[in-house]
Amino acid sequence: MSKYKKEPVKLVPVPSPNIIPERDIDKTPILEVSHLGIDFGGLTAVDDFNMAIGRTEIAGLIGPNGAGKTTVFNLLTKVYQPTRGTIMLDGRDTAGMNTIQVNKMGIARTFQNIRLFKDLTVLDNVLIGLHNEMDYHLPSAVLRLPSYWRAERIAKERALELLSIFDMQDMAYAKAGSLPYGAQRRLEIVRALGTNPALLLLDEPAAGMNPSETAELMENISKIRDTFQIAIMLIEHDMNLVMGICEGICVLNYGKVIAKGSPEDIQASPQVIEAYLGKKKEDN
Amino acid sequence: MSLVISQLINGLQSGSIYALVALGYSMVYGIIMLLNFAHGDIIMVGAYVAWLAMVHLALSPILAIILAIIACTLLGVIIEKVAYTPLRSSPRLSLLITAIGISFLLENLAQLIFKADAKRVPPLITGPSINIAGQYVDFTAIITIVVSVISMILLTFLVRKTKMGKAMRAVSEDMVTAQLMGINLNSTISFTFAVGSALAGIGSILYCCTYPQASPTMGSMLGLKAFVAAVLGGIGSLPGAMIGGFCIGLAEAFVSAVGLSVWKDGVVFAILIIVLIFKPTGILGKVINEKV
Amino acid sequence: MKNNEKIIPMPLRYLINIVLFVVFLLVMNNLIVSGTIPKYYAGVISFIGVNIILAVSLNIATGYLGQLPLGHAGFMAIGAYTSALIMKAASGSATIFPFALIAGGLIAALFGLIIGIPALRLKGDYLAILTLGFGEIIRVILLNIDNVLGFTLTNGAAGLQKIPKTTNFLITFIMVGITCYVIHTMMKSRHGRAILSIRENEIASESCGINTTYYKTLGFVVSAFFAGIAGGLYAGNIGILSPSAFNFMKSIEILVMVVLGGMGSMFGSVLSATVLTALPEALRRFEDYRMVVYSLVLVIVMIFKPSGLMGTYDFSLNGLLDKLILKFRGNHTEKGAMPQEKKGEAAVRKKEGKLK
Amino acid sequence: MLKVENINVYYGSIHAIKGVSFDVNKGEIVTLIGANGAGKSTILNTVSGLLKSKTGSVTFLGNTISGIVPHKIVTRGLAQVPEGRRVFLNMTVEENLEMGAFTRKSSELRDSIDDVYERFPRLKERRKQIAGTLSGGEQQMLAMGRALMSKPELLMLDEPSMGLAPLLVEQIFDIIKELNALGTTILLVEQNAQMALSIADRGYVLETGRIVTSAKASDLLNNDAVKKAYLGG
Amino acid sequence: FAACGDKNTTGDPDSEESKPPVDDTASDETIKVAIIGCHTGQNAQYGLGVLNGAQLYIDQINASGGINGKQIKVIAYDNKSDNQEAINAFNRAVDEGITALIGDVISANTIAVVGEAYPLNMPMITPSATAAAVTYDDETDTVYSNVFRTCFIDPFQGEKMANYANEKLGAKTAAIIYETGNDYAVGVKDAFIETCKKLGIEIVDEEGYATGDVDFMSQLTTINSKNPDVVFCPNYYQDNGLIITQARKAGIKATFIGSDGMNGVKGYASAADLEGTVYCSGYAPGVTEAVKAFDEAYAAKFKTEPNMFAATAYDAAMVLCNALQIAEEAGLKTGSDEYKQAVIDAIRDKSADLECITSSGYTFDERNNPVKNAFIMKLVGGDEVYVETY
Ligand SMILES: Nc1ncnc2c1ncn2[C@@H]1O[C@H](COP(=O)(O)OP(=O)(O)OP(=O)(O)O)[C@@H](O)[C@H]1O
Ligand SMILES: Nc1ncnc2c1ncn2[C@@H]1O[C@H](COP(=O)(O)OP(=O)(O)OP(=O)(O)O)[C@@H](O)[C@H]1O
Ligand SMILES: [Mg+2]
Ligand SMILES: [Mg+2]
Repeated sequence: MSKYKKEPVKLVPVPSPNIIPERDIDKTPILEVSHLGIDFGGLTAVDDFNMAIGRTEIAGLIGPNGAGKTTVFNLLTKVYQPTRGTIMLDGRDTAGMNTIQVNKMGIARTFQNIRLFKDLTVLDNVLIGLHNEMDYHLPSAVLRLPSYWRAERIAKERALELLSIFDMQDMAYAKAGSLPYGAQRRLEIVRALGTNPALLLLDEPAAGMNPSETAELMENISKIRDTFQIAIMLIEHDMNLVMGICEGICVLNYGKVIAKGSPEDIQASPQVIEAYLGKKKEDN
Repeated sequence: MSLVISQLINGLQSGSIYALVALGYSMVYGIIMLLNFAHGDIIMVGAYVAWLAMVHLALSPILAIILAIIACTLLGVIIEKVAYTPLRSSPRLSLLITAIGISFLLENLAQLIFKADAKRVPPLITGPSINIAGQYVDFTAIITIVVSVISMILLTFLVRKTKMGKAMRAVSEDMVTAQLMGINLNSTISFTFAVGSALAGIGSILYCCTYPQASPTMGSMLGLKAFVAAVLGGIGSLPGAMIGGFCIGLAEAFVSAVGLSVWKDGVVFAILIIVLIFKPTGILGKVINEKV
Repeated sequence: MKNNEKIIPMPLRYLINIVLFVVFLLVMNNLIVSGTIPKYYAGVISFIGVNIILAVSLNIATGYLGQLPLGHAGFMAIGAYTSALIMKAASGSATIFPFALIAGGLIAALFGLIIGIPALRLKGDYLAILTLGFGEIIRVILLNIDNVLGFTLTNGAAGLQKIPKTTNFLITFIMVGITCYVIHTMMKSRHGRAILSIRENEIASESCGINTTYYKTLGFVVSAFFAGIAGGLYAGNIGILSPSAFNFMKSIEILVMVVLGGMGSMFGSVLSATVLTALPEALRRFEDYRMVVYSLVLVIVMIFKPSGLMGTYDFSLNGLLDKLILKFRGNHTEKGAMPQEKKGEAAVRKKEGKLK
Repeated sequence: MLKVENINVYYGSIHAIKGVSFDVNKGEIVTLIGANGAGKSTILNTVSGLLKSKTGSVTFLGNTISGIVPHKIVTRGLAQVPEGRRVFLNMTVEENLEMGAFTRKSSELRDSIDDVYERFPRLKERRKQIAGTLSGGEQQMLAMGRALMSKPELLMLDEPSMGLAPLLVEQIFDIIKELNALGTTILLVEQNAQMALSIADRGYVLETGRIVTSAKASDLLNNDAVKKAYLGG
Repeated sequence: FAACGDKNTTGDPDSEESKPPVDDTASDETIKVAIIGCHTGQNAQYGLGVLNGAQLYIDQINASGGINGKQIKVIAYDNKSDNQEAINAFNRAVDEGITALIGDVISANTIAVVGEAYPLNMPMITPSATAAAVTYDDETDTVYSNVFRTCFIDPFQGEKMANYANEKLGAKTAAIIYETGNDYAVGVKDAFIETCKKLGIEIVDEEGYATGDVDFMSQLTTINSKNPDVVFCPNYYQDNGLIITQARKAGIKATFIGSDGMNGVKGYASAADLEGTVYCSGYAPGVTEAVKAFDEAYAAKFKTEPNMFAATAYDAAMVLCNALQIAEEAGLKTGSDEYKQAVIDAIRDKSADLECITSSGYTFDERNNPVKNAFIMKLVGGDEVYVETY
């Protein structure tokens, strides 16, 4: 399975990101979803959802509350098994897989309602994200063989490095649950990055952050994309963020896609304005 | 055939006691998610109170019954106030260990005070046997079954329809938010314990009618079985507790009836395990899917 | 936040612990063999050792995995009967004993696997009752299996008698050492963290690519394995096994040790296994009241220290040494990283500390 | 109406609120703004009695309410929409709303529920759904609706717009204004400081447990420091 | 390192924690005897019976001037019916310098203690442990020469009652209900079945129940359907009380027979239900003057009637004190190896002439089991009445 994974990328400071939206065009998309749908009892939460994401694209998923955005994430990560439709990751069908397998193939995510390992330290949280990056077996751990020491050392360095994206190295030994809300959200992102994903799903990463914190987050999201060269898909209600960094946006309403396109297209779409943005946004 | 019917009645009778005790478990579990290990021991105290009242105070059975129920109710509330209230925001297991501690304490105190010998409780409720389908059924059996069914119905009504019931449900879900709704946390929890313990009181009376002995350790086995019944039925669910109690009672009866009495406990637990494997939240337990 | 600084380098830390532990073993063993420590105390210390293994092993499932198993005595029983039968067959040969212990552990682990798999579908109290039921079934089987087999294996209610008494202080505490070491090293590895992550949040754990089913089973199996070992030691210590010794109350007793010590703290388990084994002995002269006192202690500790004696704090001898070295260098770190030392618990701390 | 004087709140050894005083007058909308972890939620929880202050006092409608249990404070007309929604996850939408009116007579229930449904048609669609399976935004609507059920004198809102779609955010703020116009006093905590200040009469700026600035909302909107720190400008 | 030096240098802080104040008054002036048993928990009524019965005799001896002028000091320890505790208690008593042990109570505990006591050659008399394995290891064919008992062994009672049922009750069919987790009940039951086979009594049904059960209706309903002549209940009396009460409800008219565990059943079922029940006992209240005196003294001291274990414990104390007296008179050093051997020899050989409560003197067979008759007791009008010695 790991052959579908990208090699870990060393973090090197990248000079100012010059986004080329077309850069992915000649490559196969990392994610191709077609006719995806799920029903909960009588309720069709997502229906006929189609989408493709480029290998280094930042994509946005927006829509009114209850439109089915989180559900899409849950389907992609197999928290729910789709009722219909296919999900192709890197050209491979994920049908019948579970959360763990999908993660190993390269999808990582954060959660709308934060799910950290609250009683563990920040560092441990990230190390758990790095679980599959380490390869020693239980006996080597118990006997403390060199393979254990080496893997642990590398993992710890890597974890601190990842934390440094958000300047969180200093908090490495704090309990995750004691962090302020915003820091917890950032930690979730770091943990997800630890699994070395090809596609990162962020569910409302800016919720509970004030505008200046949000602006900082935006920068970091772009930075992550640029350094790791991965695709990012995010759900967000903060239009400044979405319009600011997403190259492609998909709008959901009542489980159905009502619009797709560039930020400009979306902002101009009357359907989207009516269902989601409201008129006021126009003068923004 | 008549053998089957009498075994059925045997199972229903012992099952109804389990059910009554399981109802108390479920009540308390429902509100603070605590497996109240002391519940069985409250029954033990009730039995001793009934015995004291009848034998030493020479009271009439009716007075003894009332006294036992009051004593259990008070004891339950006191235990809640003294031992469980300080632990409300603590890990659940700590609460569980406290409950176990209280259970040990009651058992050992009873032993200290009443000595190890079982006490014979004089008949509390007497009446004529009743002929059902050609089979004479003991009066106490009928009473036990009827009382537990009525208790279940009343309790279900209490929880579903009354304001107190609403408060109980809210508290069981989220104590902090419940307070913000204007619900009196302490009185709601105390009330629940009072009801649960009153049930234990009733349970102790019915127990003594059928098995007229009071001993310090009588509560632990009964409590354990009732706890199993509550889980089998889906813990927190009142009709579930009822069904679980009857299931255990009937299972025990029929396991013995087919000549496997030696294996009785093993078979009962095996049934429980099999049920749980296929229905992981018990017979009537709700499957709560966490929204991600 | 600075308490992560480690002054003594890693492999050396293990060496220091191992050396000190060996010294401790030899000194204590000498004291016991020479009779400086009377037989009664030696006996109690051995039982403390068995209970430490039980508590520490249950702590994997309870403290680390976050489950509530109520059938630990069942695994202990399996280990005890297995190694007792082997020892009886080998008529007490001391060289066989380690193998008998391991065999007991393995069979118990096998049962851990069998129970673990259905148990994984269940949550919280449903799991508790399942393990309880399982423990009781084991007991009933031990009680009645001879009737089915047609020959004497477990000897029913009377139990296995005249089991060679091969256990002594040294073997018991070597096993204590190994158990604590293995569990400690397992927990301080990616595997251990995976187990912890399940306790914390299973869904998030899966989203990190952790095979939760595997790790839950692993937790159960390791827990059962060491319970089996403890059972074997118990059998060799006591010489007689009857099914009633492994009833539900025994499981509860072990659970109490874990929670009282502080869930997730190995040191806590060690400490409370020691205290709770010694307490009824210390209270012997109060005959009538001792069980009342014992239960009162339980309730009071829980009320005033709900997270257990130690919370999740784990003692580390090297951590202590680190601090001292820092102090020597006049390099005062912030206070409060380490809870204050208390007298009287020194012995336990020593045993445990050496494993860190 | 509400007067908070010199409160100090601790989480164990963490000194979260350091001598905060403020007041809310009848009919006002007052907002508390501040960064993550500044202590906004802590203040609201102290006012509603969930947390205890070491010093100082809280007076509501002329009576001291510090030290009183939360449910009694609610009965006096002070409602709180807690942070993070905290709806009753295993109850249906409608049962949640009923809980909101716990202190009121059941005869008035129906009208209020219909009123909430009118404001949030989504909730009506989902009235029999278990709240735990609602989407994040739907839960937020429910939490708001539930608070409306109690018809309080003073309503404290902790980040009511979190996780809501832009349209709904506006709607929520409209509702707040409307409630205020109908006589409910509002104490509002928001990350969306821009919006909060635009509807508020006065605002307090909180930094690490201390109030650093207090002024008319319109002044704060134009305050450069505030702009830079909280308005993303 | 000063701060932690004290912790690292001490060799054995462990035992400091639990070490009791050492009793330095140990001298030649007292003879220490341990009484160990389950004084709390499920089986406490037996343990307490033993404790009280033995204490009663020792108090009497002490009051009359002790043994050779030396007072006997009782060290009483509880074991909660737990093997581990039993061993701890015994070892502790040994460390405190006992010269002999009365106990343990439950067979399993006793076997555990024998494992410790046999290597020490500690004289030991159990008034209540009935398992054959207490004094004899059949695997190695070893008799534990230091261990004696004043009660019956399990097989003896099973055989007795089968014979009695056959001979005196004319039983052709029998049913059994027994506690599966109780080795005593199982032991007696097995012997009963074996003897029944020899005698041609058909066992029509064999039902088990678990420790702590109170509902036996299902088993009894099955038994009733087989219509046996006698129902054998080799259980403890409280359970038997419930069983007999429920059996009558289930319609069983047969005679109930039991072993010595039935002793005391009279308080636990109605006279009508119990009527005719017979059991064998090691003790029959009031059969002789000595027994009457014992009954009265016991009742006066402990405010309850003695049970059988109190009686056998009284005997055990008497046998032991007699042996101690002999060892003392031989001038041996209290507690020395020779002393212990002398006590053991005296118990074995010099107990025949004692005037005991449950037997006129004790002689022991080659496996150290007492050679004594069983009293057949019958429930008549709600009382346990002595019928005959069988
Ligand atoms: N497990 C479930 N059972 C029943 N209904 C569900 C379940 N999960 C989601 N739903 C429903 O599906 C719809 C979509 O929910 P989802 O969480 O995907 O919304 P969303 O777009 O993420 O909204 P928000 O922006 O408010 O978070 C909602 O109406 C929700 O009530
Ligand atoms: N239960 C708790 N235990 C310990 N510290 C806490 C707890 N709750 C909050 N804190 C700390 O108290 C401080 C104030 O927290 P509070 O939740 O009141 O901030 P806030 O302003 O509401 O932040 P946010 O915008 O994230 O909601 C923070 O530093 C936080 O870390
Ligand atoms: Mg969502
Ligand atoms: Mg807040």
